[in-house]
Amino acid sequence: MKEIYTSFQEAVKDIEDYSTIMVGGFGLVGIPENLILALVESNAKHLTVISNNCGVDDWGLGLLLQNKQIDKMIGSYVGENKEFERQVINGELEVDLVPQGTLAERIRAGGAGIPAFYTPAGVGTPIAEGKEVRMFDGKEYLLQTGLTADFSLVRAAKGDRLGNLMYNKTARNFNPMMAAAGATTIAEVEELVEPGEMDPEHVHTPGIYVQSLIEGKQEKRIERLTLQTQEK
Amino acid sequence: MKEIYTSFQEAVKDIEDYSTIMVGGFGLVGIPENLILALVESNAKHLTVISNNCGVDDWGLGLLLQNKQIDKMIGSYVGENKEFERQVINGELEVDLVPQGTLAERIRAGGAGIPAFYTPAGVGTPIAEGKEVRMFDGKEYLLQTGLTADFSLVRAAKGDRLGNLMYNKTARNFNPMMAAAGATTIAEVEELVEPGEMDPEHVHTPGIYVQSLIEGKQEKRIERLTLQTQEK
Amino acid sequence: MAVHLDKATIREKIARRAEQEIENGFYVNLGIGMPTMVANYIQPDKQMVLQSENGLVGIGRSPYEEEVDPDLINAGKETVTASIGSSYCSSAESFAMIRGEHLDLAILGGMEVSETGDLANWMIPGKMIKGMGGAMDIVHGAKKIVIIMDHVNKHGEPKILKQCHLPLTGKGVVNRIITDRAVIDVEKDGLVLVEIAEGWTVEEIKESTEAELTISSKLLETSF
Amino acid sequence: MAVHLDKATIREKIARRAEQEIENGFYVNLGIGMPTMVANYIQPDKQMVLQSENGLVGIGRSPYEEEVDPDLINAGKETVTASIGSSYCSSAESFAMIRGEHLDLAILGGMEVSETGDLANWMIPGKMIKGMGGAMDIVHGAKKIVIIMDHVNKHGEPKILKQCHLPLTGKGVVNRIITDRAVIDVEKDGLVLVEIAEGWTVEEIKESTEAELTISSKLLETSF
Repeated sequence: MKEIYTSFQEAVKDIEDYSTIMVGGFGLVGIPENLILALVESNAKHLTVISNNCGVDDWGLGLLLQNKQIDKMIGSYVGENKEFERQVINGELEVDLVPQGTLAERIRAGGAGIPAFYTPAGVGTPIAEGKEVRMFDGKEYLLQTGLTADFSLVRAAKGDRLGNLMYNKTARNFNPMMAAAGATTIAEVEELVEPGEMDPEHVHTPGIYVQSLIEGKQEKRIERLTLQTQEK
Repeated sequence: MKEIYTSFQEAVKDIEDYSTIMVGGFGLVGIPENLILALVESNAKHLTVISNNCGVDDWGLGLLLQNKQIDKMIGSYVGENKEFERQVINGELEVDLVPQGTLAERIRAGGAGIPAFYTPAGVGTPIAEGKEVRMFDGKEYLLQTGLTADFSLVRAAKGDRLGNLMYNKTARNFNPMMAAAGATTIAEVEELVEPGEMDPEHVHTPGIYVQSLIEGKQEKRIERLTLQTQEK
Repeated sequence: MAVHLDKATIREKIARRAEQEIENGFYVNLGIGMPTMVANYIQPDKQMVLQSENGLVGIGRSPYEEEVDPDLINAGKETVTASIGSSYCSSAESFAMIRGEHLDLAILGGMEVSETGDLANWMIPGKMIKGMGGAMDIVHGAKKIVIIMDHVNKHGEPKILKQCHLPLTGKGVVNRIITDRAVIDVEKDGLVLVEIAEGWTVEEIKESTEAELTISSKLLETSF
Repeated sequence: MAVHLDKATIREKIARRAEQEIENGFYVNLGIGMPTMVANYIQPDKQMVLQSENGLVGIGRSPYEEEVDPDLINAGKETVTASIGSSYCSSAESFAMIRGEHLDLAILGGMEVSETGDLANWMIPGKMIKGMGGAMDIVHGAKKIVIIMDHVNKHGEPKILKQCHLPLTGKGVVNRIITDRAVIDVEKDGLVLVEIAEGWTVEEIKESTEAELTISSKLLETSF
C-alpha cells in the first residue's frame, strides 16, 4: 500500500528548496491543481520545474511564478503568462525551451532508464546549438538526454491504494511519463478507490511508479471555451 | 476505414520473398496464429523474422522454420525448438540474439522515429561486440538502433474497423510496439467491432498504426499448464 | 492585376485550398491558428482523422454547451469533442506517432520558407520567446508537410525566400507552400510554381517571391 | 563437517533464505527456475508485488483448472493468475519499468559470479545458444540484484570466482549471492561473507570459494 495523504500540505512537505519537480498537464488540463496550491503555501524556493507550460498568471504554475519560487523552467510553450515574460527579461528566471515531442520523449527516457536518444526535431535550428548531431541512414539527428526529477506531481481521474492510475481524456498528456520519471511521485486523484476496482487492462500508470496519493476536488479552469455554433 | 480481409491468404498475399516481418507474441501467447498459418501456405521465402521467440516445433513460427522460409531470426530466446537448433548448426539460419528489453525498446524506437538510443543492457557481455559504448553520468551504455519491418503481424482480442486494438492480459506483450513499427501492419483480431464500440480511454493501439484487419478464431495452445494444487 | 480581398476572405480561400491536400483515409495534424480553420471546410464525404498532439487521435466538432469537458481540448487549448472511433494517448505516444511518420499530412502556418524547404515559424529575435511547442517535432513527423501563409508580409515583402532570416523551425522540411496567390512545391532542384490563384499572373507571383521559381509544365492557372 | 542434503531440500533452503530479501512494499522480479520457487515461501503478511517481464505487474497464485486463461502466463510461460490491484502492460513498458530501476529487487539464478559482481548465467560456449531472454536487462534493472545458486558445481568446483570464465550476462551487477552454504555480499573492496548456513564453517566456505572472502564483523553463523 502507498502513502495516502489527506492534507495537500502534508503531501508536498518533503519538497525542499532547490528540488527539481515535474508537473503534469498541457495548458491547464490535467494539472495537479491542489498540489500546486500547497506548494505555493509551502514556499519552497529555487525550484527547477519541468512542465510543458507554465500556467497562466493566476492559476497553475503561474502561482509559483508570482511567488518567485521558480529558478529555472524547462518547457515547450510558455506564452500564456505575463509574469513569466517579466521575470525572464529581468534575469530572475532561467528558461530552457525544448520541442514538445522531445520533452515528452526525454521524460519517458528518464523514467525508462535510457540516458540518451537521437531525434530529428531541432536539427538545423537554434535548439541544436551545443548538441551532438549524428547521421543515421543519411539523415541528421540530435542527441537528447533523459530527464528525471526529485518529485513528480501528477493528476489522474482515478487512483487505487496500490498507486494504479487512470486519466480522463486529454488530461493524460504528460502525466504518465512524469509519474515514471520522478524519484518520488505524488498523485492527486479525483477519486481514490480500493485495489481491484480498476480493470487491470485499463490501468494507464502502473502503481509501481507512484509513491503517494491524495484525493482532491478539481476546479478545472477552461482556457479557451469554444462552443459549437451550428444548431443541432 | 481500413482494409478488412475475410481470407487469411488474402491478408498476407503482399508479403514477398526477402521481406522483413515482425510477429507479435511471447512464447505462444499473443501470436497471430492464423496469419502465420497463411504465411506458411503462401510459401514466401528468405524472410527476416523479428519476434521474441520462434514458436515450438509444430506451432507458431516453428511452422515457418519447418518449411524453411526464414533466413534470419532476430529474437531474445529461441530455446523451445529443435528444428531451430538444427538449422543454426547447419548454417541454414542466421540468428541475432538481442536482450529482451532491448528488443522491445528497439522496436518501440523504430515505430517512434528514434533511430538509436543508449541502454545499459549488454555492457561488458558478448552483445557489446562491435557496438559503441558511451559513458553517461559515470555509467557505461550501449548504442542500439531502432528496428522497423515491411510487415507486422499482430494479434489483438478486439479491433474496430478504424484499426483501434485492445489486447487481452499478457497477450499484449510485443504486439503494440510491432503494430507501430511495421510499414504495413496486419492485425488478427478475435472480435471485430464497429467504430465507437471501444472506449477511447481503453484503446491500447490507436488505429493510425494499423493498415488492415481480419477476424479469426484462436487455438491458443498452452506451453506450460501450471495448476493450483492446494485445495480451495 | 493583383486582387485585394479582406483578411477573412483570404484566410478562407487559403484554408479551402489546403483542404484539398487531405485525401480519403488520411491522418492529419493541423497547426494552431489558420491551419485549424481547415477543419471547417472538410468535405463531408471525406473520411479522415485529425490528430491532436496533446493526445487525441480523432478530434471531433466543437462541443455544445452541455457536452463541454474541461479535460478535452485540442493542441490550441480549445474545448473539442472526440470523433467516433477516436482514442486518447499520452504525449509521448502522440509524438511517437508524429516522429515515426505515421501521419500522412501536417498543415502548419509559416513566417518564412526558403527555396530548400527550410521553415521559420516560431520566433522573432528581439521579441519575447514563447516557445516552439510541438512545431519542431511535427515538421519531421508527417509524410507531407504543407505550409499555409500569406504570400507577402504586412509590409508587402516576400515570405518565400532564398534563405530564411528568422531562426528555423526545421531545415529542408517543407513539401508544399499554399498562399493566397499560389501553390508552390519544394523539389530537389528548387521551388516549382504549380498553381496560381484567381486574379494573379505568373509575373506577379515571381515578383512577390524572392526565391527562384520554376514554372511547372502542368501549371494550373486560376485554380483556386 | 559439510552437510549433505538432497537437491530438493537444498533448493527449498535457498529459496526460503532468498525470501527474507523481500521487504514489505517491495516490487520484485523473480527469474525463471529456482527463483520462481521463492514465491512459494512468501510470508502471508508481507505486502509485495511480483512483476513479470512479459507485461504483468502483480502475479497471483497458479490458477485452478476453471480459471486458466491461455493469454495469462508468467515469464517462464507457466499459466498464472493476476493478483488484486494488478495491471497489464506491453513488453516495452515492462522493461521501461525494469531499466528505469523501479523494481526494488530481482532474484536470479547464476552459473558463475565474480568478486567484482560480474554475473554469467546465460550461455555455455560449445552448447546450443538459446538466448538471454530478459536477463541482461533485469541485471541492470533493480535496486538490488540477488543471485541464488549452488555454492559449487556438480564437479564440486567453486562458482564464486576471481573472474567469470563463461560469457557474461552483466558486469559488476550483483549485490548479494545466496547459496546453500552462505550469504555473500559484493562490496566495493570485494566479497564479504555475511552469513553461514547450518552445518558449515568459515573454513569450508573459504575452501569452496575461489574469490577472496572478507569475513564480516557481523557474521551470522548457522543463520539458515
